[in-house]
Amino acid sequence: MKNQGNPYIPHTATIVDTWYETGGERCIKTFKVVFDDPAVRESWSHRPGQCAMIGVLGVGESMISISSSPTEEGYLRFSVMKAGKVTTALHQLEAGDKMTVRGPYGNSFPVEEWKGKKILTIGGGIGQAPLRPIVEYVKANMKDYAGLTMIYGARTSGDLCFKNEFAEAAKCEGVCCHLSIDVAEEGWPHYVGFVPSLLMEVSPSPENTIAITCGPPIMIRFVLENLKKLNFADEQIYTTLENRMKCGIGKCGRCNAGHLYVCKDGPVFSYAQLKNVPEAFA
Amino acid sequence: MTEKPKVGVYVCHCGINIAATVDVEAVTEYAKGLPNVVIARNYAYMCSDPGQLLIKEDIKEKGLNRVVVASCSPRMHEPTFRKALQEAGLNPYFLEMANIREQCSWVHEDREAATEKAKQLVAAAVSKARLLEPLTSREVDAEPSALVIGAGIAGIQAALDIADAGFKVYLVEKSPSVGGRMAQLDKTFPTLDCSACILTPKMVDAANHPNIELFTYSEVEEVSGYIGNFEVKVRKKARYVDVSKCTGCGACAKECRLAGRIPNEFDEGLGKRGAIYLPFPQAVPAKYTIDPEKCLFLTRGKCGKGPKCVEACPAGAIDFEQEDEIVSFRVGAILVATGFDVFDPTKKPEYGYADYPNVITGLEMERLVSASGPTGGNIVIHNGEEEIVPKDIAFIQCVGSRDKSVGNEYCSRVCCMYTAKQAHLVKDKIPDARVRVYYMDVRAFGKGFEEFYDRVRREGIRYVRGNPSEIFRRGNKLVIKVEDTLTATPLEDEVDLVVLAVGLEPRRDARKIIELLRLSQSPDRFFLEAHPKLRPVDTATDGVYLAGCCQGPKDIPDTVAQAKGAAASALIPLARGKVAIDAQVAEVNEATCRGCGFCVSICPYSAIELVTVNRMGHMVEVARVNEALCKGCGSCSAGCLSDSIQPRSFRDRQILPQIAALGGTR
Amino acid sequence: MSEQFEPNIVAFLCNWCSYAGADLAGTSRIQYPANIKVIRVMCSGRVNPLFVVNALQQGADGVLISGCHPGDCHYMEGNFYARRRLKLLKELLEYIGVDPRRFNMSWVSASEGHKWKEVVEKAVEDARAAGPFNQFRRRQIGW
Amino acid sequence: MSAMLLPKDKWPEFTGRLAGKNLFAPALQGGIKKFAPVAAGDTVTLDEGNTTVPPKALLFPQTETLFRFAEGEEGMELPAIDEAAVLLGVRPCDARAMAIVDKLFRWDYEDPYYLKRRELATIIGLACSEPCLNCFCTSVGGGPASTEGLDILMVDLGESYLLEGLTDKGQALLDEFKDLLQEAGADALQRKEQLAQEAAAKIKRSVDTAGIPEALPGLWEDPLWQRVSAACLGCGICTYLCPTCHCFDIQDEVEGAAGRRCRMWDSCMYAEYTKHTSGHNPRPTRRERTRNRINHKYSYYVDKFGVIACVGCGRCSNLCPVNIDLIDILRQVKAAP
Amino acid sequence: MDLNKLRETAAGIVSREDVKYLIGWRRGTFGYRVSPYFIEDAAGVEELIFSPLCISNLATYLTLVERLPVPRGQQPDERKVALLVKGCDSRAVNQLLVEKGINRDRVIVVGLPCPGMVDWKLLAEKYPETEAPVEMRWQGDDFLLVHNGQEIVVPRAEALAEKCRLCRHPNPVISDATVGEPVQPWEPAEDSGVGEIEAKSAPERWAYWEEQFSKCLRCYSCRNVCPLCYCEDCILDRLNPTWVNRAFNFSENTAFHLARAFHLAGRCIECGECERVCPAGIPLGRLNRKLAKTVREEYGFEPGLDAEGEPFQASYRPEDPEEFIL
Repeated sequence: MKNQGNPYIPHTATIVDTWYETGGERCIKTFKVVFDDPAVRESWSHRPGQCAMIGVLGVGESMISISSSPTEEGYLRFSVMKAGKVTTALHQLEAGDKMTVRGPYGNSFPVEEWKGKKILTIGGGIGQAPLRPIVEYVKANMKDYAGLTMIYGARTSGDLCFKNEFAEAAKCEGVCCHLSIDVAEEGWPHYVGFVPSLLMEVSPSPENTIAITCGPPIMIRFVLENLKKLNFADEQIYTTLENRMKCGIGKCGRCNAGHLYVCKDGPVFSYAQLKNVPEAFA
Repeated sequence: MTEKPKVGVYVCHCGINIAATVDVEAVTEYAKGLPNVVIARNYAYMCSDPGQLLIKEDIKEKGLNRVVVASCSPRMHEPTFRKALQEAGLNPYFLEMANIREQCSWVHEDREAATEKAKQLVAAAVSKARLLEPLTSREVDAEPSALVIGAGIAGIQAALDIADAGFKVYLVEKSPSVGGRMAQLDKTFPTLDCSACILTPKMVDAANHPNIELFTYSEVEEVSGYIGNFEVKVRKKARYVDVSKCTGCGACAKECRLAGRIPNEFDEGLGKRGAIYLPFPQAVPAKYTIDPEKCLFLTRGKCGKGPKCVEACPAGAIDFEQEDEIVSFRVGAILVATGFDVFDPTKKPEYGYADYPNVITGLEMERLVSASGPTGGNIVIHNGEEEIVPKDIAFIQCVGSRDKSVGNEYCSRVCCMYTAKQAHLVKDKIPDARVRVYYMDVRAFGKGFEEFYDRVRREGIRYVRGNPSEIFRRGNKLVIKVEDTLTATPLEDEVDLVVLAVGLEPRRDARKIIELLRLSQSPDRFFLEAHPKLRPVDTATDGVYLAGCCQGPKDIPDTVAQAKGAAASALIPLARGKVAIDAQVAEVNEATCRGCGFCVSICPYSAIELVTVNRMGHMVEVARVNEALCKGCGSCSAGCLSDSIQPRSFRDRQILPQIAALGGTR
Repeated sequence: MSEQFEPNIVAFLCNWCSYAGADLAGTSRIQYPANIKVIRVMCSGRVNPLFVVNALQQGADGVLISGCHPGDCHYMEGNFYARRRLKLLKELLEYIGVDPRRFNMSWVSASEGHKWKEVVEKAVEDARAAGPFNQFRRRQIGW
Repeated sequence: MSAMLLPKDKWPEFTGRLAGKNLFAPALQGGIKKFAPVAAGDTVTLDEGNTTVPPKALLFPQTETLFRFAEGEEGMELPAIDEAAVLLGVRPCDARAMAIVDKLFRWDYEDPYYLKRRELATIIGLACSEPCLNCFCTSVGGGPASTEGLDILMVDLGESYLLEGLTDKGQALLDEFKDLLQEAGADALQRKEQLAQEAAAKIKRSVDTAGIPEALPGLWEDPLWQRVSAACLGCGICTYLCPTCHCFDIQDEVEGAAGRRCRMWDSCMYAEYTKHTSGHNPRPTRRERTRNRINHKYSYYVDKFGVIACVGCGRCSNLCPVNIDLIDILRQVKAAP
Repeated sequence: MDLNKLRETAAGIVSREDVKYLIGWRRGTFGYRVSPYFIEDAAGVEELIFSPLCISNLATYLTLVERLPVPRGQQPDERKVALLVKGCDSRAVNQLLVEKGINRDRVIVVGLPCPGMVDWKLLAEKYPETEAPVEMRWQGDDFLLVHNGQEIVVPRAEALAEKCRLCRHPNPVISDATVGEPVQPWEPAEDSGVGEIEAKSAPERWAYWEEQFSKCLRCYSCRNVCPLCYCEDCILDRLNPTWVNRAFNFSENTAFHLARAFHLAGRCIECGECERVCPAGIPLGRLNRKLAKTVREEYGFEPGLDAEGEPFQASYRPEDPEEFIL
């Protein structure tokens, strides 16, 4: 079914695989989906950092970052935390079930601009999902970048997403992984503490580096502070914003942080853009 | 983790009970098209082993996580299917039933309409099933004791059984003595045992049992709590006699100014007593009681120069200062054995009970033939002119039983046999008496009954099939007008004594017990058992059991059997020491609760309280449910303006989809 | 009228009295119209009056609520609350012009299988007389 | 493009014929004035004042179906928006609002529903002669005879109406009524100018909006926001009845196996509007929400689309039950340090 | 009304350290408008007024003000809030106390005996709103309007608000301080609004309310202004379960209004704010007053008269009416 140029009409996609990243009340489930319409499969393209409106007919839609990189072909990946009505309905879906997808929406990480630079990702909890495409993209194009460092933490080891992928990534040349959990657990070989502290521990050099952070607002606030301490310039720091959205295409009005429409002007912003937007971190 | 609901729908034929009226195939096919339904089947008897096996296998093989059984009432088989789910490893609360038998196939004739309705009921059940939540029932300690209300043979037997099993029993009897109706009887049918001889030892046992605390002349005043944890308050009425001092010598009764002037209830008013009295010689406890409604001193404040009983009592036991005493205790189970009242024959004025002293009830006859009765066992009656030994005696059966005109459609089950027994006794005591029994049908279904009936007839007692239409007086005789329906001959029978075989009725004060224990009545107004076949001693209130005639008319062996059954049931929570608390209790969403306290006001069980919590730095009050006290009625939730308190399994979000399904908008 | 209108009636019955009474009607094979569809709740006190509004909105032509007789409530007081709340709702519905025959409330005990039949027959007759209630139906999914 | 005169005695025929073209005109409905369909034979009276509900409700309905779907069916069904309509008696401010909102609905992704309706609608404006108490269109770039957003401007000259075709669509409509219309002379046009000036002079309330868009970012933490929002009830009156407010919610409704996704007006004054599912709300109080409302109109919109998203119709000031007065707020903004 | 006395009292209250602010009224920015006014210091009392235009019920602000998360390590501001109340408003305070919506220790109630308020919409037809705010005072039983510099006596019957015509409690029923002498309660008028509807046939009533509810804009001003609609998370906003769809149409609008009216049954203190604020002119007072009438006449209950009273819908009497039950 073509959307007839109507941006509100979603494509249907079939879930080919799902698994839980984390457990608990606000668990995170990853979906691998494939568009039903071959023409859509053919024409779809997205850039790392973009989002899509995914949903269930009869329930609604939710803006979710596309957590697969364009370099992963043939499917899209979404990692969804169960929170509200739509995400709960999504969590009930299994392989073989349908969901709806429209997009891609928003801007993306300026991967072309960043060529030749070292990439540093700093994630917390579900915040790693928007970072995953840049990680995968850089890994797939390692020759174009000067290195990849990943800092990632969650409350407990059970709350860490993409665990296996970190282990795999760490084996790659030029890739460095640092994991943390908030409270000590038996058998945990990595850092114990909050992500901003781990950042100071790792203490990356700002030299030719782009830092991208995503996670809970409180974490972002401290990460930004610490990056400044590490002498990262505003232009070297990127984050993605998330606000309540309905249309995803700049019409419905609610996602703005100051004059920025997160759905269209974002979700990727440099700190230089955001620092004077008082609502950005509200 | 949020599982996708995978619903299995099982439509039961119930033999032809459902299938004859509801097209079960069509319902099954329809169910297959409902959202989240993975499989729908139908089967002859879902509740049978193979039926349950179907469900269990599908749970395992198809990964079902919700089950809808469309069959009989959930009041019937919900526990059965919950157990099946549990056995298959599924949370038992993932079951929803559609009642397509009692509320569909059995009450509708139009197959098409019934089938359509069944479909909608299934759709509603599926829509709710999808949203059911797993619940875990918790266990709380059960108080290892029981309350038995009523110390007739049922109560005594049950109390003895529970006490013998090693548990404390509080046995509460309204009248001054235990014994109940059985103590009033002379002989028992069909064996002709002496009633008192077999009962008295049990009465004494009950009084002396170390595990039984006996409260006579006492009434249960208040019951709260729930199975395993009932709080009971008993009012020990003032006897005005210190039972610890009273030796039962009887000196007081002899001296009472009213001695021999008050009709004795035990003798059905045939005998007389004083204001201080022992109901009957074998009374247990053998302690005297002052009748506060009759005693001159208590009613008028004056009894001659002073109450004579006080003077007479060698033990100084009379105490006019005594007051009612409230005793509280906790029990894990409650057994109701409050017995029956006999039909009031004045409601059938054609029999002249109110007019003629020689028309008496069967129970009065018991006292008349009893050696311990007012006449010492001699059958002497007053015919309005003189005391005589009756020679022409008629028994009329079914007085107040099987009689729609007085509101009793049921058979009282004992009258045929007690009439036969009394006829036999009359014949025994007055060998030349002519005895007729007017009957419509004789029911002699019990062990030895038919044989006894046969024996009585062979003793020369005439059974005349007919329903007397009138009794009137002619000279010093009573005339019974009746048609012998076997020969279609109108008769007029002149007799000296008419014995009305009055039926059994619920206690006139049964209402009190109903309100106290939240019991229901069956159409006959006796207490309603949880299930007429399978749970005959249980009630709708968990932890409350029925024994004896309070549940329906029955003879002594049946009463004793039921008492033993009820005792065994009551012993289950006591012996386990734990009871499961229903998981379907209310739950508060503290994030939205306004702390208005409406639910606190509403809750009949005081199960909700307001507690202070920290909501993002603000100390606010919110409601909190004590799950052990909550019974899951949900009244709180309908009164909550923010829908913050919801009974599990009956939440708004589970009921609204049912409404949509039944409304047709699913 | 060639064909008689068959109203759709949603009923809320308390588990202990009215639902049991309806079950008794079943075991006694007392016949009554199939228009009535029952939702079992534990107590009539559970019936949020807004259920009635919702049922009328979602396709019911009539709503019936039945509980234990006063004093007989399995939960002691639930039916008293139901009585108060539903009286107010009834007043409100009538006031906005909902035909009063669309809403009935009854006390039916566990032993009143016959009364249940009578109540159902009345509710069905009432709703039939009031006719289809389309004006308030949640708007058919349309444009 | 032509300027024509419609003698008032031809008015009933004019509106009668327009009625066949799916005509909407201001009418009292249950005591509330809004644009309502005009049936053949209805008389259309254009009196003073404006409708309570702005005509945006016709182009951007309060609830509209985006598409329908059904369980087990492939694809979605779109509503057919294919009926042309004529809106008669739209005030210049409300028409300007359409022109302003057009920008948003055309921005990057075209909104097919709004734009299709817009395309199918011919807007006949009515110049104001008696501004209402809270009209301040002239403060925000409009005027009593502003033509922006209109296809035809109509001016009441007393004896007749002056009808000016402003767009091809408008002109085409006028052409259909040639038989009723006469060519307007220069005097008529002069009279129109004069009336517009007179009307503008009657405007009682005004505020100098120059510099406000630039000033607002600097007033982010100013105490004025607390002051002006303290009495706010957080209701949707000011936004729902604002001709430029365009925010919406999207919800799915299901009935049986069928369902629809629809959108409906939403208001930035509601707490839910920005509330995350986590419970976190980036605009937690009425202060932030009021600030956003003013900023959105007077700063963000200017930033994005180069125009103030307020046409000075005065509805928000008029209808606020607690006297939160936009004109007063703007004056306070101007006065703030 | 001695405004100086009122301002003096107010100044005394807001000067206290344990008082956050006093909520009163001040002249609006134009016409007949009056604005709720939050006074934090003694200087602010100069603008405080109490006039026949002060119709709004300020009690709603006791619960409307958001409770923001308190940052870790900080204490919430627990200072008292002072509030000016008329008779009807004071009943809202009582009802809030009954349902623990407010804490008695945190409110200072300043009672103002109320001679009756003006419905400015009635006035505006004759004396249009002006750019400058108008002034009004009580003069005897009537009102004195200062309009375009002219003093006009407006007879009471011409401008008295409907809720005031029906008022049974013009004097505050709860207060910590009272300014002004108690007024002599007047005979409440027959509720012709409710009576008119009651007199209609069922289809006529339906037609009436269908027209009314159809024009509802669902702006929620009626709910938000109501001092007794203060759930932080109103069930009518909720999506799971959905009681009322967000879509605007007659069915959903009606469900919304029925739910709102029902939730206020036995709680509504008849301040009339819902009707006053409705931009669509829906006579919501007639809805609420009908239920209030039932509650009063059939149950002998009037909410908001006793802060210690019981909540109507969370209580019962065994002898409650049940003639409607089969």
